[in-house]
Amino acid sequence: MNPSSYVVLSALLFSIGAIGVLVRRNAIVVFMSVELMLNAANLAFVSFARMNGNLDGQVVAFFVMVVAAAEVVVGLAIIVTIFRTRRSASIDEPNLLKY
Amino acid sequence: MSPLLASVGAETETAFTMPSINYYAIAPILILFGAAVVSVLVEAFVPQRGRRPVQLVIVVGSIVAALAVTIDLRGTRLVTGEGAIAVDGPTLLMWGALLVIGLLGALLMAERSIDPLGDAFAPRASALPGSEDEQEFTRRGFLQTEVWPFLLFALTGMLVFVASNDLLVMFVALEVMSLPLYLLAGMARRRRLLSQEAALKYFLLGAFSSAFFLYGAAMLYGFSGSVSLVAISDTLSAKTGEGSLVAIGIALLMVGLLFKVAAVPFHQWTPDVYQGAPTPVTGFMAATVKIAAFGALLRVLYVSLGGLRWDWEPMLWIIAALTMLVGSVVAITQTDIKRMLAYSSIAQAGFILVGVVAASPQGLASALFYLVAYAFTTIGTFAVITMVRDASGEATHLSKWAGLGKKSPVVAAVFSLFMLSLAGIPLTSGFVGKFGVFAAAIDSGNTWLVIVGVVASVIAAFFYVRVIVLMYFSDPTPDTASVVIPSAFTTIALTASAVMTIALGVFPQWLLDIITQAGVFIR
Amino acid sequence: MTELMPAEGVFSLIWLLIALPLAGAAVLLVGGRRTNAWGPLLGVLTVSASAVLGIVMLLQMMQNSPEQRTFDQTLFSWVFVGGFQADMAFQLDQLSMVFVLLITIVGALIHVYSLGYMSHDRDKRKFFGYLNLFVAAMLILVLANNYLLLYVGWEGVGLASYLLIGFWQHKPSAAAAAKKAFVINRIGDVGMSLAIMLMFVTFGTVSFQGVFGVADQASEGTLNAIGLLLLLAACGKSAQFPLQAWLLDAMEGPTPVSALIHAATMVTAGVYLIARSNAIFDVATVAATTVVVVGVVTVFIGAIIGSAKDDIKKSLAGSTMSQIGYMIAAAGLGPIGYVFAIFHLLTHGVFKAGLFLGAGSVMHGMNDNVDMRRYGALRKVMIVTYVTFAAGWLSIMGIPPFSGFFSKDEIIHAAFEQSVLTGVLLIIGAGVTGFYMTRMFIMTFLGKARWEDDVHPHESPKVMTVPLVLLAIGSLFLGMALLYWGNIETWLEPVVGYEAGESPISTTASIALSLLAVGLGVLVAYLMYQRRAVPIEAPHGSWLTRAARNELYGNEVNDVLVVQPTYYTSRWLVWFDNKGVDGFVNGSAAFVGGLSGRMRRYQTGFARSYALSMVGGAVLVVLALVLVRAS
Amino acid sequence: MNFPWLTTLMVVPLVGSIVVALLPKGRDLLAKQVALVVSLATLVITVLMATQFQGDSAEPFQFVESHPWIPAFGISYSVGVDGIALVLVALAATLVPVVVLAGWHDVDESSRGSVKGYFALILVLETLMIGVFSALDVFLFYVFFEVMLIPVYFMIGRFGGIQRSYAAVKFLLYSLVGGLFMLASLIGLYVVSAQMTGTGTFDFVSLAGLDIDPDVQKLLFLGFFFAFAVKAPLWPFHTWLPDAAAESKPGTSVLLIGVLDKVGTFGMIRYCLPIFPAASDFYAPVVIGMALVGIFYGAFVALSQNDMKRLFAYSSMSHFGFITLGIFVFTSQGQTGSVVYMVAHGLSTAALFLTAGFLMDRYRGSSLISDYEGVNKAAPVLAGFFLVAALSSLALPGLVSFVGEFLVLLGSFERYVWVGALATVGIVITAAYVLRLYQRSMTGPLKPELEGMGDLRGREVTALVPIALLTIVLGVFPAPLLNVINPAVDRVMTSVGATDPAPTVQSAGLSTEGADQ
Repeated sequence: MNPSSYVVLSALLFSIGAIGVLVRRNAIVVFMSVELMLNAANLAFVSFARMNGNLDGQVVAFFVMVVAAAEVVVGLAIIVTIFRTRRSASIDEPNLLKY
Repeated sequence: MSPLLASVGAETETAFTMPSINYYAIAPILILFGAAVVSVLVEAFVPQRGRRPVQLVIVVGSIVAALAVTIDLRGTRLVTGEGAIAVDGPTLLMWGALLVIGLLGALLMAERSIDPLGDAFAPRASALPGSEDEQEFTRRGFLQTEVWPFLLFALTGMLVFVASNDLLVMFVALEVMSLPLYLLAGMARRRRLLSQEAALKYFLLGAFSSAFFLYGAAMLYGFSGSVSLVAISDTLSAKTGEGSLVAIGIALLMVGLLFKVAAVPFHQWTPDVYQGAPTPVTGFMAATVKIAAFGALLRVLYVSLGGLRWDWEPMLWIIAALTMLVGSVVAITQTDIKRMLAYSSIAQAGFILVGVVAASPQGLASALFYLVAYAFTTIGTFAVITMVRDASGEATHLSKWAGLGKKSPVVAAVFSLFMLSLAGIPLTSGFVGKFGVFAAAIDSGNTWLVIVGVVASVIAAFFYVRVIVLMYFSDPTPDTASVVIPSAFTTIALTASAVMTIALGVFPQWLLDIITQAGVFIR
Repeated sequence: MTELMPAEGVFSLIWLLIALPLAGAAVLLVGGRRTNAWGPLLGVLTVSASAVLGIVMLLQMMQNSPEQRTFDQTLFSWVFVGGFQADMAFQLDQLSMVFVLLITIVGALIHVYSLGYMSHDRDKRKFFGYLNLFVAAMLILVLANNYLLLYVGWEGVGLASYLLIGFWQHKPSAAAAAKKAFVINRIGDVGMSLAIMLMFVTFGTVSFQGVFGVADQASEGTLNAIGLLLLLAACGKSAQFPLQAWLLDAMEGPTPVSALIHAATMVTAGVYLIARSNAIFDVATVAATTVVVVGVVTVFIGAIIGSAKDDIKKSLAGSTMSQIGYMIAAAGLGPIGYVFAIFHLLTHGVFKAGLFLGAGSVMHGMNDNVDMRRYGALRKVMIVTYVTFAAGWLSIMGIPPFSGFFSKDEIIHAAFEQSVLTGVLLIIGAGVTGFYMTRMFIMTFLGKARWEDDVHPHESPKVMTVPLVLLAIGSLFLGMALLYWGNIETWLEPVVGYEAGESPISTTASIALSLLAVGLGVLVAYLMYQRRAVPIEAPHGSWLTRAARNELYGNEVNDVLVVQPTYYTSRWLVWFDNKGVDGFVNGSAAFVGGLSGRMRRYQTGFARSYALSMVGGAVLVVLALVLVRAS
Repeated sequence: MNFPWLTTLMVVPLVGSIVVALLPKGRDLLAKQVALVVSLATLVITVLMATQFQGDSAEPFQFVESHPWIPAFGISYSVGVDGIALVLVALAATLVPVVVLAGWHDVDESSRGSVKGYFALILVLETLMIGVFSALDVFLFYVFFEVMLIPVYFMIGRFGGIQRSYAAVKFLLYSLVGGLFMLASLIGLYVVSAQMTGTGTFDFVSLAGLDIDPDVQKLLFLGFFFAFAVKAPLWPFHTWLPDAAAESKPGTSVLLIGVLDKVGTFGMIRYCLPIFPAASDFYAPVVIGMALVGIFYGAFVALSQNDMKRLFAYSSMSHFGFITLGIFVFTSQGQTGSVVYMVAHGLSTAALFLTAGFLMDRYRGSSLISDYEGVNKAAPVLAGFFLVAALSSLALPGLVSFVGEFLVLLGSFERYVWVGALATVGIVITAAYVLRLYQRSMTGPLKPELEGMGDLRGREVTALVPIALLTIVLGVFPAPLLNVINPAVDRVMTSVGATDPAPTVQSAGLSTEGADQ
């Protein structure tokens, strides 16, 4: 089928991810939404690679996966520390810094 | 035809051909990267007591070595790694700046005689704030040495970021630069909650923004079939149509970069992170990330999107104006000095953007000068903040600065110097920077932007001046903070930045010459 | 006509005329208390020296032919910019000569008199310093060869008068009077400045020679403008209507000051100015007519005020005003009048000085009480003062053969030559003069003693009476001397010009008429104040009397028309400056502050709201780009 | 003229200030003495330089030095003076020692800021003042123009009265607003010069040489003029002045109003007119209007002030109206008058503020007129100097201020009769408020509280005498001023292409030859 629809799908995923970041409180879920956005980008890359008939997109996708993995490590570290101090993973709890 | 495709595509028929890489040209990156890896190993194998000195040697040594190579590379102008890395004048200039500032930042982080408990970092970032095992660590005088590999990785990332000549490398560099910073932000020894909150916000929003960046990159790839900046610009000039694709691509790419430079409306992380992060880290990243992010932004705009300047200029005009105004206005009513400086850094980003939108060689040059000048002043400013303390640690509330000029005139004088420089008073580096960007803007016809800039500078002047008023014109109160005499580390950093602030203000010609020789980005 | 003579021989010392008193002033004012002992004498000496020098110059000048009596001495060029050039240069001619003599000789006499009058004052050296300063400034005024330098003297005498009126500064009334005098004179100065500017714009020069040489070439409108502006200046200095209000308050100053400055010399500067500018007024008919009107009006204002005041000095001040009115009117008559204006100025200078000094002598004996209703019957106790005052009295009324007779009647006669109305009015004025002077004379010297209990009137010391005597002799003979022996017309003619017109009535007739009027005045006064006893409390009096006592409400008018509006504007502007202008400045600052306070609220501290604004921004950026590309 | 006069003039006070600043704490007396000696030395050098100055030289500027500074922007360190700058430099050099001497004890008991700091700041300020007047590079001028704010800001803020920090910040920000707009036009000017000549420059002479498109001129002029109007200050940009004057020490006020504010009017005649002739001509009516309003506004407001310092501030505003008026009527009389007036006003302001300061030292530092009465009785010498100052500020003929004021009025009258006439009326109100001040404070019966207040002492008299002497001597013999100012003004006139209107009646050739041709 037409690869451009995959691009549309990726756009949808990206938007879902973005909305997820906006609406969800749990840090883990928010973080997952970000990952979703990254993977949406991956999907876009891959399908564009297909459309453009070169492999760059696919190569990029691999790199992104690695980066995302690294991000997970850092992210979880931070979230866990917060969770241990505050006994909650809500990202609205830490609200000392404002104005 | 993209180099990556060349390598990958080649696999199908003939033997794997190594991409040609000029290793010496990217030696600074390699040195830092190697050093980073080594320092990780040090963390793993060197006993707790011995780590700090070893790490310091590694950090300082590697940075100095990288700096030496960078200086040796001056005049180089080439693209290597099959077009992935561009080592040209601006790159080298920014490398130099990044390395020097990084060195000063390292010195600030190494300071341990200011805080009676040790350095600025929590002995174990993972430990619960206030828990007995944390106190245990403190008592046993543990020191956080993981900051050093983080520092090196971050610097490596920045070096690559400003040199990256295609979007993929740029993205990877962005992450390599950011991830350590997220962690560093969370490692303050005191006010742990604020620090962790800063880290969380920085991380989430940072990741969010890099997702935007990546998706934008995807769109541009989809449009041009390549992630190489040059290729993209070629396609942009060659083929028309699919306008929305390009538009979205550019826009999302911008979001990612503008987030890093803290431009309105992508700026809101800045105050929280600057305030929460350990002050040495704040100083380090306020100075370096600005350089790196603007470096990448400039490269993308000038190399890849130069042909489309008519499309993105209006957008950047508005963003620049907003950034200057919002930053300056909001800073007026701040009561925490770190937070105030965060807003000031937003305003400053706006001024630099004025130079960026000029989209001319002068614009590039002026922005580069401004970046260097700003970086030195900023790191100096935060160096002073680390020294102004009371019982509970750093006294960042402005009310505690009242009458500081009477208690310790020298430090107050130096800080006033930095404030005046940020306010753009002549004979300080800040003025020459402002002059440059305004000149470039008027030259390319953005006079109204300069008018906005002027108004913003007036507003900004108010809060810079207010600090001076506090320090000099009001008498010390009982809870006026006192200035701790630091060790050589901070002293060196402070002196260096003060000297540069004046030097670049009174005799800016040498740096201007260097920038002129640096010329424009290679394509 | 007249040619400029280089200032050689004795005339090379013209500058010294001024330098002597100036130096005296400098020494006395800078020297401070050290000079207390010998200061006053020095003051007398410098002026006397100038007087001697002046007399020598007069004799020298008489040697030359009338056309060669104008001497010009240029010291250095003073203000020079582009086409504008005003030198520090002096011009001594017949006109300034007579003034030099009047100023220095009368000045010297009054200095001497002051030795006695001020003997008890602890600041008397300062007093003599100021007097010297005045003489110097007055000499600059009459010796300047251009209007700008004249202006310096003009303002200099104003300053001296300011300082001397306010000499007893501890009296608030004195200080106020001094300020009033200066400010009102300042209004006249506006006229002076503008006149000078207009001259420069018209003629490209402000020197007498330059202006008069080409005066007739300018348009009559311009000349009228210049003339009126000069008149405004003259009104200020000479206390003419409508700027007359300051002179009566000026009597706050010590009496010698009133005699020298506010009777003999300074207040006549206006007359000098007009006579000096004859070349302009000859052509500027409108201005000249206005001058006459102002003069006549002031004759009556002064006379009426003089008739009602019980304060002897204020009454004399009123009379001064009125007499100067005669001079101004005469000067307005043009070539037929200038000479007699100056003539009357000289005689008046002498006899009015005598009168004032006499009044001073009386006050000296009466513990400085000025209320004539507490005088009376002083002829027995202060005989010299009585006699000399009588001389002045007869002279000012114009009784032959006293000086005033000749000068005043020449004026009245000249007035008839111009218009009958003027002449008649002036004659009536003479009548009123007769009334108020007789009133003053009777109330002071004749009748019964109405002294306060603790006063013991006595004759003043020699140092005061001798000048009185000399001035009395002057008031007796000066008129004849100048007219028959000095024949003043021919003396002044080369400078101010003179032509006798034909009069509708004969000289004898006009003399008879004026004598008749004076006689009437005297009679009325005799009936009112000699036959009836003078009440110690001033009677309520008619509306006219009351108005006159209040100086015809001149101050009230000024107050309503000028002073109050000024202060109202001032206060309103202060309010406007704080609330309006500065309010805007501070307001804009406050606005930015408030804006900041509101904007920082958007920094909620919730990561998700930050993310939201990022998304919003991203959307906007996308839209912006799409739109731009679409367009 | 190989000797670097002007640089020397700038370096000497700078070095002096460093020395003063480095003196050990507690050596206050020494600090004062050093400051006095240095400032006197500067004065001597200035006098020497002035003797070298040729009034009738063909060179527009003398003692010129030029070294490249920031070639990248065509900026050079080039200094030199014409007659106008020379007299203002001389004014600055004269007033500084006077202020040092007069302010000997002003800051002795200041809670903040050290005594030596005050005098160090004064010396720095002197360097900057001399620099700003002698700069021949517009950028250099701007640098001095802006940096000058800092020392004054500290002088007000650290050593001022109750409201000092409000006044200081208001002063600084207000000036910065002006300065930054000037910066914008400055850069614009640079860009324009780059477009016209290929290489951008800030060199004044070459900038004045360009003939810029009138419409561009009109834009750039605004930036410069606004800065100068704030500095001068012109109505309605004046409200910072009363606060600054009221809160600062007399010495500070003298330097601020007496010299610094002259930079505004100096800038108009030195930069606005020659560089933007068309624009100056175009805006002249507006400026003249502002000047007229200022003359009366300032005078009227001064009329009902009860605070001496504020009164002086408003009177200065009125005087600045006269000065500006003289500059923008484009007649040699008007412009020469303005420059003379600048000097005169510097002197009279100094006399007024210093005398008032001495008066305040004697009664709880109160500057309220209502707190004083009959001072003349207790302190005649003080009252005498006060009177001289007052008279010179109401421009009594025979004093230097009269020469200035009359020439300004004459120049205006020549060009616009009614403007001149109207402005002349201002002298009445001036007299009114000046004499009102003198009457209220000096005359009348002595206030009981003031019993036994001492008269001026030697130091104070020594500080005032030179000013009084200059006021009188230059009034009687202004040739030294006019000889150097006239040629400079003629150059300005030619650069604007204006000529004096000719007299309607050609006079007998007497006195038409000016000494300056």
